[in-house]
Amino acid sequence: MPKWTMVKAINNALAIKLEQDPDVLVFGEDVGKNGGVFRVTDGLQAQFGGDRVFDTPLAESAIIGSAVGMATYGLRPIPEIQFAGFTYLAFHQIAAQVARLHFRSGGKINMSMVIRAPFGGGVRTPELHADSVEALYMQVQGLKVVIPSTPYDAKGLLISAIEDPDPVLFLEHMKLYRSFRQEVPAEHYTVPIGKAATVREGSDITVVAYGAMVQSSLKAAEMIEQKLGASVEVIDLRTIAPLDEAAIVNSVSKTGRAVVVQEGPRSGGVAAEVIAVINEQALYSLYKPVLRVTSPDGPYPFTVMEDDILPSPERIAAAIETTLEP
Amino acid sequence: MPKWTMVKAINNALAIKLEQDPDVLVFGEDVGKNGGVFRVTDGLQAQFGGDRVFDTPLAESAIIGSAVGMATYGLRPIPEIQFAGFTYLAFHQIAAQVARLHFRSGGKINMSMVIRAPFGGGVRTPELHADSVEALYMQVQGLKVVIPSTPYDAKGLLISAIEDPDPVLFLEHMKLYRSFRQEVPAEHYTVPIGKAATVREGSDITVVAYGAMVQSSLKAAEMIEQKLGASVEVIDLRTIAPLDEAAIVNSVSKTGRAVVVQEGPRSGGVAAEVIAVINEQALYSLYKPVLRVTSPDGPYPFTVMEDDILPSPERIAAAIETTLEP
Amino acid sequence: MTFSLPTHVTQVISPEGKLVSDPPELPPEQLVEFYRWMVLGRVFSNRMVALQRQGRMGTFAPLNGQEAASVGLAAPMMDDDWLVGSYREAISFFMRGIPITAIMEQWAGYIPISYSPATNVMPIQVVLASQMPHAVGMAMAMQYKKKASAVVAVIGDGATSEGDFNESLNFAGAFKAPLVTVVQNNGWAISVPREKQTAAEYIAHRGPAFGMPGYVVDGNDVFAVFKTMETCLERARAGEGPSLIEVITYRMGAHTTADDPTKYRPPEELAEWEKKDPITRYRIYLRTLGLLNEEKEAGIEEEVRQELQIAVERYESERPAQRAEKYFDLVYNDTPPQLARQRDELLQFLNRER
Amino acid sequence: MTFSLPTHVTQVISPEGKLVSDPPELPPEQLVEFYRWMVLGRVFSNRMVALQRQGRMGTFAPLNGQEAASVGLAAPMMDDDWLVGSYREAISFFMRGIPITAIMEQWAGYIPISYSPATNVMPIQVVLASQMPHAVGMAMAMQYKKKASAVVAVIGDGATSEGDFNESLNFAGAFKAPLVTVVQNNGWAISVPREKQTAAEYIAHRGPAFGMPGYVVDGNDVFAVFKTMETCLERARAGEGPSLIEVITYRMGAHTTADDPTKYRPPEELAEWEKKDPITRYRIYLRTLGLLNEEKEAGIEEEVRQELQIAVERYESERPAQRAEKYFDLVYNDTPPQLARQRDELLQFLNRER
Ligand SMILES: Cc1ncc(C[n+]2csc(CCOP(=O)(O)OP(=O)(O)O)c2C)c(N)n1
Ligand SMILES: Cc1ncc(C[n+]2csc(CCOP(=O)(O)OP(=O)(O)O)c2C)c(N)n1
Ligand SMILES: [Mg+2]
Ligand SMILES: [Mg+2]
Repeated sequence: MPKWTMVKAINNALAIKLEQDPDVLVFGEDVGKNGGVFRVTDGLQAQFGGDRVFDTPLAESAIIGSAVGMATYGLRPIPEIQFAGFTYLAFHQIAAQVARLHFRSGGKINMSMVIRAPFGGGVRTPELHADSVEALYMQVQGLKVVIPSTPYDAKGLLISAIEDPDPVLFLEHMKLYRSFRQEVPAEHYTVPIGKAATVREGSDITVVAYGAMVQSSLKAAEMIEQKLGASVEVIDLRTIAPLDEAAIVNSVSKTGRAVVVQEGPRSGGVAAEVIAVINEQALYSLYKPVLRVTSPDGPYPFTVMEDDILPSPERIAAAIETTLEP
Repeated sequence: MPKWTMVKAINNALAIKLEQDPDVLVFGEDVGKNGGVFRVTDGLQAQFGGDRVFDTPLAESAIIGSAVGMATYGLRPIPEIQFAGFTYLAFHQIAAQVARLHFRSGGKINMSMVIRAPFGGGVRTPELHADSVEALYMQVQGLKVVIPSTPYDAKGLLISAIEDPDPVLFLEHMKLYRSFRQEVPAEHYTVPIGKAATVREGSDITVVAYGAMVQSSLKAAEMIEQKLGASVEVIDLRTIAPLDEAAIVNSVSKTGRAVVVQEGPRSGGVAAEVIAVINEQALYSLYKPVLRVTSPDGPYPFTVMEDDILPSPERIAAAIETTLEP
Repeated sequence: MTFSLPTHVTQVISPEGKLVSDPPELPPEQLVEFYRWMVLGRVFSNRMVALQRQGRMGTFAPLNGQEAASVGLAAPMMDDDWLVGSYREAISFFMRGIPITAIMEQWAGYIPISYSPATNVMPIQVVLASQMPHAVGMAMAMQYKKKASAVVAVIGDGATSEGDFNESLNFAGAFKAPLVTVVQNNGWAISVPREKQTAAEYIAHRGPAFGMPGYVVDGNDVFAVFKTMETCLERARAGEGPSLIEVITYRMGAHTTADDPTKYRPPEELAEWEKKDPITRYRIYLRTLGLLNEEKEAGIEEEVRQELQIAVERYESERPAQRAEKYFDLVYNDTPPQLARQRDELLQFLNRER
Repeated sequence: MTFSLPTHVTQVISPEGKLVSDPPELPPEQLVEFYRWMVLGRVFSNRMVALQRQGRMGTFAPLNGQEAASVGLAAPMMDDDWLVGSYREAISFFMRGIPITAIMEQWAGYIPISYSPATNVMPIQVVLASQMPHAVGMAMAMQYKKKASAVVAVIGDGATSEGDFNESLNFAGAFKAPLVTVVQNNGWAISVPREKQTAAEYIAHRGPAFGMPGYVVDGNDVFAVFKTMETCLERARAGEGPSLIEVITYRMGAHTTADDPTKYRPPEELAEWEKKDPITRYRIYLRTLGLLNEEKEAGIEEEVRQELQIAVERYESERPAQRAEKYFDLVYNDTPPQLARQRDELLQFLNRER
């Protein structure tokens, strides 16, 4: 099986769907000839033509809004927003139009589309390019939010997203684009939306993470096992909305301890929702408070202090250690 | 002392600051001659002139963005967005520009401004007008989010907000605009931002609420006292960001039980953050899981089903009753 | 290619009901049909305001004064075309096949059970200019599917100040999308008059700025609107690109039932525009042609009132049935487990309470 | 009032360095000073690219080719004016008094310790068109404060497709704000050529559409830019309202250090524009006047290199000091208790680890 980066896996998922379904269109800023600023759409215009894969003027709201019209007409648009932070310029179209047209039309119009956007920190992007946006969109009801953490998942989840009748925001962590390769089948396959993955089995404590924090959590788990001999379970949420509550609750009910890791700032984030779910459905299993490992409550940091501010494997390990104390 | 509605109290706070500070400007859609669609700015243009209180073209992003320029120049703009749901069209300017310029400039530019907007449900507004937006903006670091629940607080908090060197999103629940009157001093006074209020003392359970849900929670507390003789404490958060964690933790540490009420959908809301705070700082005091009373995880409902979908005093009372069970 | 700035207002029928340029070539029945739609629009609007006053309807935006524009823009559309509008073009929606009850449902805050996308009409859009990128995207989809059809987008004068309007015109120009955008310039955006909305003399000047022709048309003149629409629709269907039409009309009523225009608008202005009433003008013209007389007019009005009465009855008879049960199925195509749990809990609670 | 669509490109110095219309009246030292700024810009840009290659700098957007435009737009500004730009106008920023280190700090992702708002310059804006409403608001503030000053806003051609650009021009027109907007049309928006960005022949056509004059200027001609800016600044300061200037120039380098233009851009195009290089052209002209010769030019280049060397040293010596400690004070004016607690916990952890 070929070993692919996440960039290649996503490119391949797009190619498969462009091939299979003439209603699929890929568009956005620089996705055509340039193949995207991260080369995610590299070669797709050459292969499928400029009417399937094309550049747009620079206007995020119109990019998303035009996808609404296309989806209403029956196409399956896959608009790209060059960096997820720039979805803020299309926030209204995403939150009030894309996510609600199915509802507002009494269920008569489907917004089958995938909004793709790179996000996340740790790669020294210019200012305002690295925001973690998933917790905002978790609040946007009617939208699904998916964040893959491996090349294999990225391809399978993206294909599921494109085939989903509901709109999906597909967030690709920039740090994962090329950080490692994985065996990825060349053919069509899906990974289900709404299902978390247990990426490391363990019995003493549960670490809930997603995106680039999954790798950091796995490292932390390793450290803790080495240091304390404790058995750490790591859950990769994969879908942020709707959350796989059962996976979280089952694991915490088993381990009785949990740490939730999120790259973005603390207040009102995904970790808070995970804790609320644990509180509601597994409180009596808890031996200790669930700790959050997050960035502090401030804007995305100046990049020179990125490494200090973003959660590191060490910080996750420290939180695990604290939570393991009797 | 005069008895005022919240509309009048806010109007008076604006008038006091327009009078005291020549750098204060009030602007937005229909705030001038028309006095705002809810009459909140009624008479202000006549009193202070068209260069202090004025209408703008219909462009939410430019309304907020122009306030950034004004604040940088040293003014204290008070832009109004006609309905809080329409802040989505200015989301980028609020989240990435207003909230971050102080940070990005190395602390050298202050974004002293108050963005006022009516929000909230239960008053049969047209589609897309009633969104609860506070949980989104709670995630916007650098911004303060204030929601008054009484005329007295509205005036004092708004004056604090205008005098604050940092930007404040001031959300006014439409249902509270005229639902009751309260004695409000005619002169200048402030209510501190970042401090919750204990609006009802009690010892058996804590109800955390804000906005229109404070009134509903007080009704529920009354019902429970009548029915079960239990003593219910009700906390009005007043500021959503930064949250008054101490007030929440102190109360829950005392009562050992809590219900958190929020008008908007459940996932990723303010209630989740409150529960995360309780989990982190008062877990060992808890006898029971903290329950959330919220709208379900869907878009704002069709208004004909508003009363079913939004939390009612009865639903809050039911959650209190469940939580009080031994 | 550079288009020049429009300099005059196209008119076919003067306010006095006289022809000032060539009328479109249309069969007499269709001319009367136009009149019927205009009357239906006005009666509908007045009835909606009355229902709202009686607490039987939500907030409503009256359309009085804009009947000719709504008829003129919808009439030359073909079946495969799509209409993407805002909230004051009920007549255009009706002409496309949207039932009256569907519009009532939407203003009442009710699931639009009688709405159907098979009419090629998107639901009413209440967020200013948000429909514009939808319209462009749909036009791009038609282009991609190689259809010789077009999208008609409708928007108010005030909403043209929104970013979405301008981004969309620019998209349409850049992609040469088959889009005809109609700005219903009714002089006001709630309390903000047109002069304060933009410094340009005509909103239609935006056309050339985004690489498409711009037209200014007397919006109270159904023929002028119809003819300009025909030109632009042909252009769009022929793959020659988008156009922008500004129709100059007047909002004779309040902005919505929640608005009080006496706060901001001089009564003389309304009086002035009453002289230019689109229905009166067209009625005089049709009488000159012998197509209308008092009796025929009364017949049309009666017919229209009955149609409305049936719609009101249908709307009201179906309304009480909608409660929380219906809510949960509309969020996603497949209800996720937590939403299903929330549904069960809520319904259990409500059933206990009821 | 209706402004007409601009139809020609204003030029004063031809690509061959010859005068084709009247030059601005400026003292010789200032003419040489312009040259010095252009050279500083190019040397700065090349140095930044080199630093980035060496891992000593973040992603950087080279400005090569746009030197004349940047000098010409900043030169006629007065002390009380404000400059609100995007990210490719470092020279304009320098001319307003922003230290070189401040720009380095911003591209390096570093607290802008040497930035000062007292220069009347806002920080670099990397989110397209977001600076535009800021510029309008500032111009409105000047108007409110009855200052006879103006705001200069700078934006790229691609960014003019964003809603914020258009909302802002409309605001500026509607409020008659003292704003001069300069579109640095360098032919490309990353890989998207100007022709695909908008169907209009000139972006400056947007001026009349929003009720203000629009100009098209040869952006590689410092005099043409300077003279048009003077006209527009005077207009603004005199309370006559905003203007829009499109300067036609070329991005000779990559979009940023992260970009590879060979993926999308034909090499012939660059070769064509090299013949129109703004520095060469101006150098020839100044030589004709006897204001420059090889020796003087070498002197200027040496001076500029030294200035840059000092800036690099200052930037690098201060850089290592910035760690998480500095972060927390910048979020709010008063740090709320939870943030203080987060700070204490994080610093304790980091101190343990270090
Ligand atoms: C984005 C947005 N901002 C504000 C509003 C509130 N609002 C509703 S209608 C209206 C005026 C619109 O005027 P215009 O576009 O001229 O249309 P008209 O109502 O005159 O038909 C305003 C400000 C809204 N619905 N959406
Ligand atoms: C809102 C937004 N969308 C996308 C980007 C990514 N981006 C950065 S520069 C650029 C191209 C800008 O082109 P132009 O405005 O012509 O300026 P130039 O870089 O040519 O000077 C893009 C798409 C961004 N920074 N902001
Ligand atoms: Mg209008
Ligand atoms: Mg460019």
